[in-house]
Amino acid sequence: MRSVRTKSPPLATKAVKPALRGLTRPQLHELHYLMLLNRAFDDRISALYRQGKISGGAFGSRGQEACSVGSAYALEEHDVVGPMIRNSGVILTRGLPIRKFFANYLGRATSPTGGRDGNTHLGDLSLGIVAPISHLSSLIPVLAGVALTFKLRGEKRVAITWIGDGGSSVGDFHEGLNLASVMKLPFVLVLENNQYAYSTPTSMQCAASKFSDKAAGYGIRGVTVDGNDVLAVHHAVKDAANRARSGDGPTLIEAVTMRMKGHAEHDDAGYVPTALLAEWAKRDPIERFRRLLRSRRLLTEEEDRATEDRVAREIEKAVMEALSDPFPDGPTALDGVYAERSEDRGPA
Amino acid sequence: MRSVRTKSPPLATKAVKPALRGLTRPQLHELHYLMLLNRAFDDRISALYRQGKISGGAFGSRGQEACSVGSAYALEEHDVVGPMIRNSGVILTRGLPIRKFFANYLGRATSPTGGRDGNTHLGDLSLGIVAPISHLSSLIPVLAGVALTFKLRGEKRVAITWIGDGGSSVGDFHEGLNLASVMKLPFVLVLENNQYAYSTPTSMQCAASKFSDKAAGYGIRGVTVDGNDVLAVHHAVKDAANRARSGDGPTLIEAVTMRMKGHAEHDDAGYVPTALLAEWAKRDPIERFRRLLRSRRLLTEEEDRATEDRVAREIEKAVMEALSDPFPDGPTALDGVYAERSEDRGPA
Amino acid sequence: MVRPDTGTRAAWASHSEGRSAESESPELPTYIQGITEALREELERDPSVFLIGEDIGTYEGAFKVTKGFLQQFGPRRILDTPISESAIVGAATGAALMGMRPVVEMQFIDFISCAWNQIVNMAAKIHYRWGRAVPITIRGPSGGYTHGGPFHSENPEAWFCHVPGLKVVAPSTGWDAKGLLKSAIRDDNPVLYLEHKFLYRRIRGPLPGPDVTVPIGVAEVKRPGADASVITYGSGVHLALEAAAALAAEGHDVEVLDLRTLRPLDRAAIVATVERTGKVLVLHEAHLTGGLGGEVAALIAEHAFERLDAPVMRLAAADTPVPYSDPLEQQVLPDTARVTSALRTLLDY
Amino acid sequence: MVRPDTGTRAAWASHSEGRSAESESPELPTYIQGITEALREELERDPSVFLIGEDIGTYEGAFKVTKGFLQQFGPRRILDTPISESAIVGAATGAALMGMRPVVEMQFIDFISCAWNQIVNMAAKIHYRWGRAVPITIRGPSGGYTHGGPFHSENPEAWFCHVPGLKVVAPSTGWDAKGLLKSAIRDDNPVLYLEHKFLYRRIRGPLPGPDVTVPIGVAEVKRPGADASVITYGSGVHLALEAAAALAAEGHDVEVLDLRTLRPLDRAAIVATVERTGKVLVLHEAHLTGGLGGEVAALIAEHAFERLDAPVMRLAAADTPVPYSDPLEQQVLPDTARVTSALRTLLDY
Ligand SMILES: Cc1ncc(C[n+]2csc(CCOP(=O)(O)OP(=O)(O)O)c2C)c(N)n1
Ligand SMILES: Cc1ncc(C[n+]2csc(CCOP(=O)(O)OP(=O)(O)O)c2C)c(N)n1
Ligand SMILES: [Mg+2]
Ligand SMILES: [Mg+2]
Repeated sequence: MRSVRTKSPPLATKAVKPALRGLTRPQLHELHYLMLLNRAFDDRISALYRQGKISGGAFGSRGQEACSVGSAYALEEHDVVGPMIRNSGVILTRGLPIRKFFANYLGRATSPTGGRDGNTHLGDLSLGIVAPISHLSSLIPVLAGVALTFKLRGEKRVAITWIGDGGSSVGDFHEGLNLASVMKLPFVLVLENNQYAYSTPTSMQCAASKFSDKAAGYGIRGVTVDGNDVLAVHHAVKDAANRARSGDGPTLIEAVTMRMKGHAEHDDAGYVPTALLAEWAKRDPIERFRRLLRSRRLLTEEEDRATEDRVAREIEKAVMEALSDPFPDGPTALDGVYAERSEDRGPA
Repeated sequence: MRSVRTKSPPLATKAVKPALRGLTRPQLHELHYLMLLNRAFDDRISALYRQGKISGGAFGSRGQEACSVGSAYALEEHDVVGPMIRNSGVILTRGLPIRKFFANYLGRATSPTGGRDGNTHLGDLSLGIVAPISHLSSLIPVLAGVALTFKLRGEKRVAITWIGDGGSSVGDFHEGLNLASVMKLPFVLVLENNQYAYSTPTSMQCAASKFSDKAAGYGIRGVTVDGNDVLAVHHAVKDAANRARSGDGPTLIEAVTMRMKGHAEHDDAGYVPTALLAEWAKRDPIERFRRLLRSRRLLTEEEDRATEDRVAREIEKAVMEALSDPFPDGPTALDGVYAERSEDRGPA
Repeated sequence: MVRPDTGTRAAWASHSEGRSAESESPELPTYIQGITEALREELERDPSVFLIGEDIGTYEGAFKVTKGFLQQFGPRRILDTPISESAIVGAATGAALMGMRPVVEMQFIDFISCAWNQIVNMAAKIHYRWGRAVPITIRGPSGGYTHGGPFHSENPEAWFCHVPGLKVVAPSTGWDAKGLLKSAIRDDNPVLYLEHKFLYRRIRGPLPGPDVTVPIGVAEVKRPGADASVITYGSGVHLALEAAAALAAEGHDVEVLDLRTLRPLDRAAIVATVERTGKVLVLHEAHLTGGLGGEVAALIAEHAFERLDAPVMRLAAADTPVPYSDPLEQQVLPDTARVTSALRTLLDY
Repeated sequence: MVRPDTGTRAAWASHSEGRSAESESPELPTYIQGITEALREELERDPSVFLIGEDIGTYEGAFKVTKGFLQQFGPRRILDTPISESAIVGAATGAALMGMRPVVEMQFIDFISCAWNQIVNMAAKIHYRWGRAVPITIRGPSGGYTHGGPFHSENPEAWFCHVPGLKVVAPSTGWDAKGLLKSAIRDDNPVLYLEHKFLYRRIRGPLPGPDVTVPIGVAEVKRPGADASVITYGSGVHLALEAAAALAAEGHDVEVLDLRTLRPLDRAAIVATVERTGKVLVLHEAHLTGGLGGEVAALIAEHAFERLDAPVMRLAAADTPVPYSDPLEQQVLPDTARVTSALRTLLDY
């Protein structure tokens, strides 16, 4: 767990001034760095896809970086996350080596799945990451089960997962969140309402005015936050995680945001009104955070440029290495359907 | 559809006095009759089970007669119902000949399923009845689909189904109710909160204080009514059906009641505190309605006795006939897996 | 729902009661006791084992498999849940990833259909995809002969035998019930454990001690024979044994191979019985078409073709839902008479 | 999710492109056009037909099967839904009971696992239980060779072939795709229609006219032969035709029987091909174990045993999830080389 980038101090910590919402300047810089990394990673995936180097789907999270980074950064090292396809920022924040992440998209032997699955479909319990499956909402019961284990064992750990506005319509959203609620599990569910599910607008997924209105039906706390404000997301998740840790049960956090590209690289999102995109472009989470830090004199132009450079360097290095990583050998495809070695198990 | 007993007048009708909540004296008498019939039917099923005449499960609805009868009586002839195992009162109110209903429990060739399924698992579209399956909540999407058809065809008809407190935890509750909500279908869902799901108390199914709190999460109307007050249930369903008919979409009606016996005949419900049962016994829906009618001079002692006699006669006759009905022939079990004859289809 | 624990007029109740060796010893433990003992012993043995399901705590299970467990192990080991099969299996999977060994009870195995996606796409694929073990056991009452009707009589094994990453077992005796359940719980993979509710209290026999397990993947000859083989499992074992007994009186020597594990199949044992007898009837209670009998017949056709003296025959439930009414259920499900007559055809070939 | 409509490095793309008769005629319609035409014609023909699914209206489907439909038919015939496979199938069932003929699109067939219970317990059993027809069609892109990985490559037919009350079809050509879809929609039963997404735009050929249907339940010899038979369907038909072409050059005469309908199987056609050739390879893209190949092999073993000159062989995907990375996917899925070599073994027997 050495590389997990999630050690933020308790909310009340006296931060080295100047600070914002209880976060120290280095932490604010880390958030800035992680959002830039998230975007650069996604952009590079998109480029690799256009170059024909990625044979499966390529999913971006442009415009949603604050949701992934802000929430993952609010966790403790021993918490467990279940990221979805648009949560590359969660995986990066947990500290998966960038090269391995590229390798997963590229189907290389060196990736966490060894080429057996692609994109963000990767798990690494040493970083507290549980892999999603494609079937939307299926991870919610699983992370509830992770939370259940923490409760049964009396561990002060939290399980968190993410779901889209569209994914909220699937049965497991209900069953999993309900189970977590009646059992009062240390569980957090972040619903990224990014206005669309593939081509389908939110109005076809939910007739309530807010997704967080669903919380009342489960007898749990529901909050709606500005999903493009990384500090707001961070604060909401931190708060929910604290409550979960102290036995108050789950929270449903709706993060209102916008998917700024198509569903995946093949989709030009022609069905999204351009005016809507233009409006949301003004609320870009990275620009907004940057402006905030600059205006509060928490980030110098030099520091900003240095971070951009660092990100570019890290991405470039990682992608080059991943591209030179080997493909898996065909015959290995037949191994490992069943667990046989005891290393597959163990405390987590 | 001749025998459907559901023609209650529009709410505003000038009723022949004296009336109650817009219902005429004959209608009130019919409600009384139907609840008595519901109870007598269930009691007889229970007796048949104890005599070893029913080889499957035997489910009663003692204490919940107002839920079934009150809601089904609020419907129009061409509405479609999807009753669950505890809704024998719905099936009786729709006008299924009592003998056929007994025959279904008894596995006779003369029943709506010809012995292929038991208990309330019967369908008869000429009475607007869609059969449930055992899997809880599965009927909700199906009745939503019935409602969808009414909407697509511009028919002023309503689809209604019932669910238990326990059944509300299953995925299809969510998917079906959500689909109906976003599509604004003429759909009514009655949630009979009878405090238990088999041995499981309501607190393990839902952490909200009221099940109707779920409605907000779907952006629909939710109401909680006294499920032991047949007029309250009738009114709530009538109102919801009227709204549905006029294009206002679904309503979730929570009817708070109590399962006064075990889950089924084999279960002595030892896990239910006797004090709780005693308390609910005082609110028995039939006694309560009877007292109300008597106190308002809407039912004479003679009429009451005559109704009891009528019910006893009808039940006795029906059960005797059903008991003499033939069992199906073994080899017919192999027929009818697939629809071949066109009579299986047709406008409904 | 079916009346638990009864089912008095079932097709072959009269046969199985009082005929097989086990049921002649009323003091011996029942099949269901084998299940209960396995669960109790594994709970005592391994603190990472817990049980999760509907009505298993206070109510001690619809069939009372977990009688006394809540008292003995408390609510952190015996977990009552909402009615949410999918979430239960998903939560078990999450717990397994955290190092636990959950055992899920389906109240009736029929309700496993609601957890289908979690089982086949989540639990079964995790180890292959990212190398973590998912040691969960999913168990529940399956099978017919109890007038359970279309939704309380399912034998769903064939579906799950087509899922890489799952193991599937189906014990026919108390001994195997206990021994296989212990193996299932100790296995590092998701195991579907199909117990037959008609057998629960109808058969009796010795149970293995606390340290004995029955290995997954190993079939057992329940009756040796030289003239023909019945390859079967679960309820079919009892039909086959009865038919074999009837035919023995006529001088025929029928072998009964109990597969016990349905995925992975014990191919060596299948080929070996064919080599001994040359004639095979594959028998199961699940529907014929697409059932496991096809897989077994195909394995034989592929790997023991030269040794076959007759076509591989299959006998199974009719391709209909399992109907409720007694004469219909009897028609649809296999019975001893039909097994006997199929064997006669085979023996005469 | 898979990149729709591409999949450039698929295992046998190079074979199927440019070799089969269809793909040599680029002006002829594609397989996917067959699907689109069938849907359009049936929508035009019968006002009770409507389409329901995710992203099929405004977006015209993930693979653009319903291109132009929303404009032509309007939102009362082309229904976009929330992401709720179970509710979609359930709602289609309710609509079918009311006299409609809904056609459900699964965005990828893999997501049908979320609707499992509605299909197998609700839709499939209604007619048997209470005599009402449920004329719904469920269709969606299945199959691999597109680097879709474990959740976008499924071939789920075997599961559904074990469900009484369902019909299952799997066309291999544009002609059959169109003709079978029309039959499926007109059928009074729930029909699962499995289209192969790798074939969508890779094969071309003539399509039947508006009044022509391909009957459910009837297999077709796609290439007659005398020396051995490949019994297959879907993508396997193309592998088999390529292998047969390769072996023809060596003087072998291989028959290719395309099952087309997987439930109910055309047993007469299966037996007839065995009678013609005496040697059979059963081939499918779904996992070997528990796949439909077992059922076919068992039928042959039972009904054409005397005519067999060699063991029935099976070739199918490995018993693993379908992996994502190209070398792994190639390893797991059948390809022409392996079909050819299996046929050589068979021909040499
Ligand atoms: C059960 C299921 N049905 C369909 C799909 C296909 N699918 C993949 S992503 C997607 C849209 C998801 O929308 P949303 O949940 O809002 O997440 P977003 O893509 O906006 O992040 C769909 C329909 C799926 N993955 N799972
Ligand atoms: C999906 C599913 N899981 C489990 C069952 C078994 N079961 C039948 S009824 C029942 C309890 C139902 O409780 P509730 O919904 O509250 O209805 P009530 O019996 O109180 O009327 C259970 C667990 C089932 N029928 N369906
Ligand atoms: Mg979205
Ligand atoms: Mg209840």
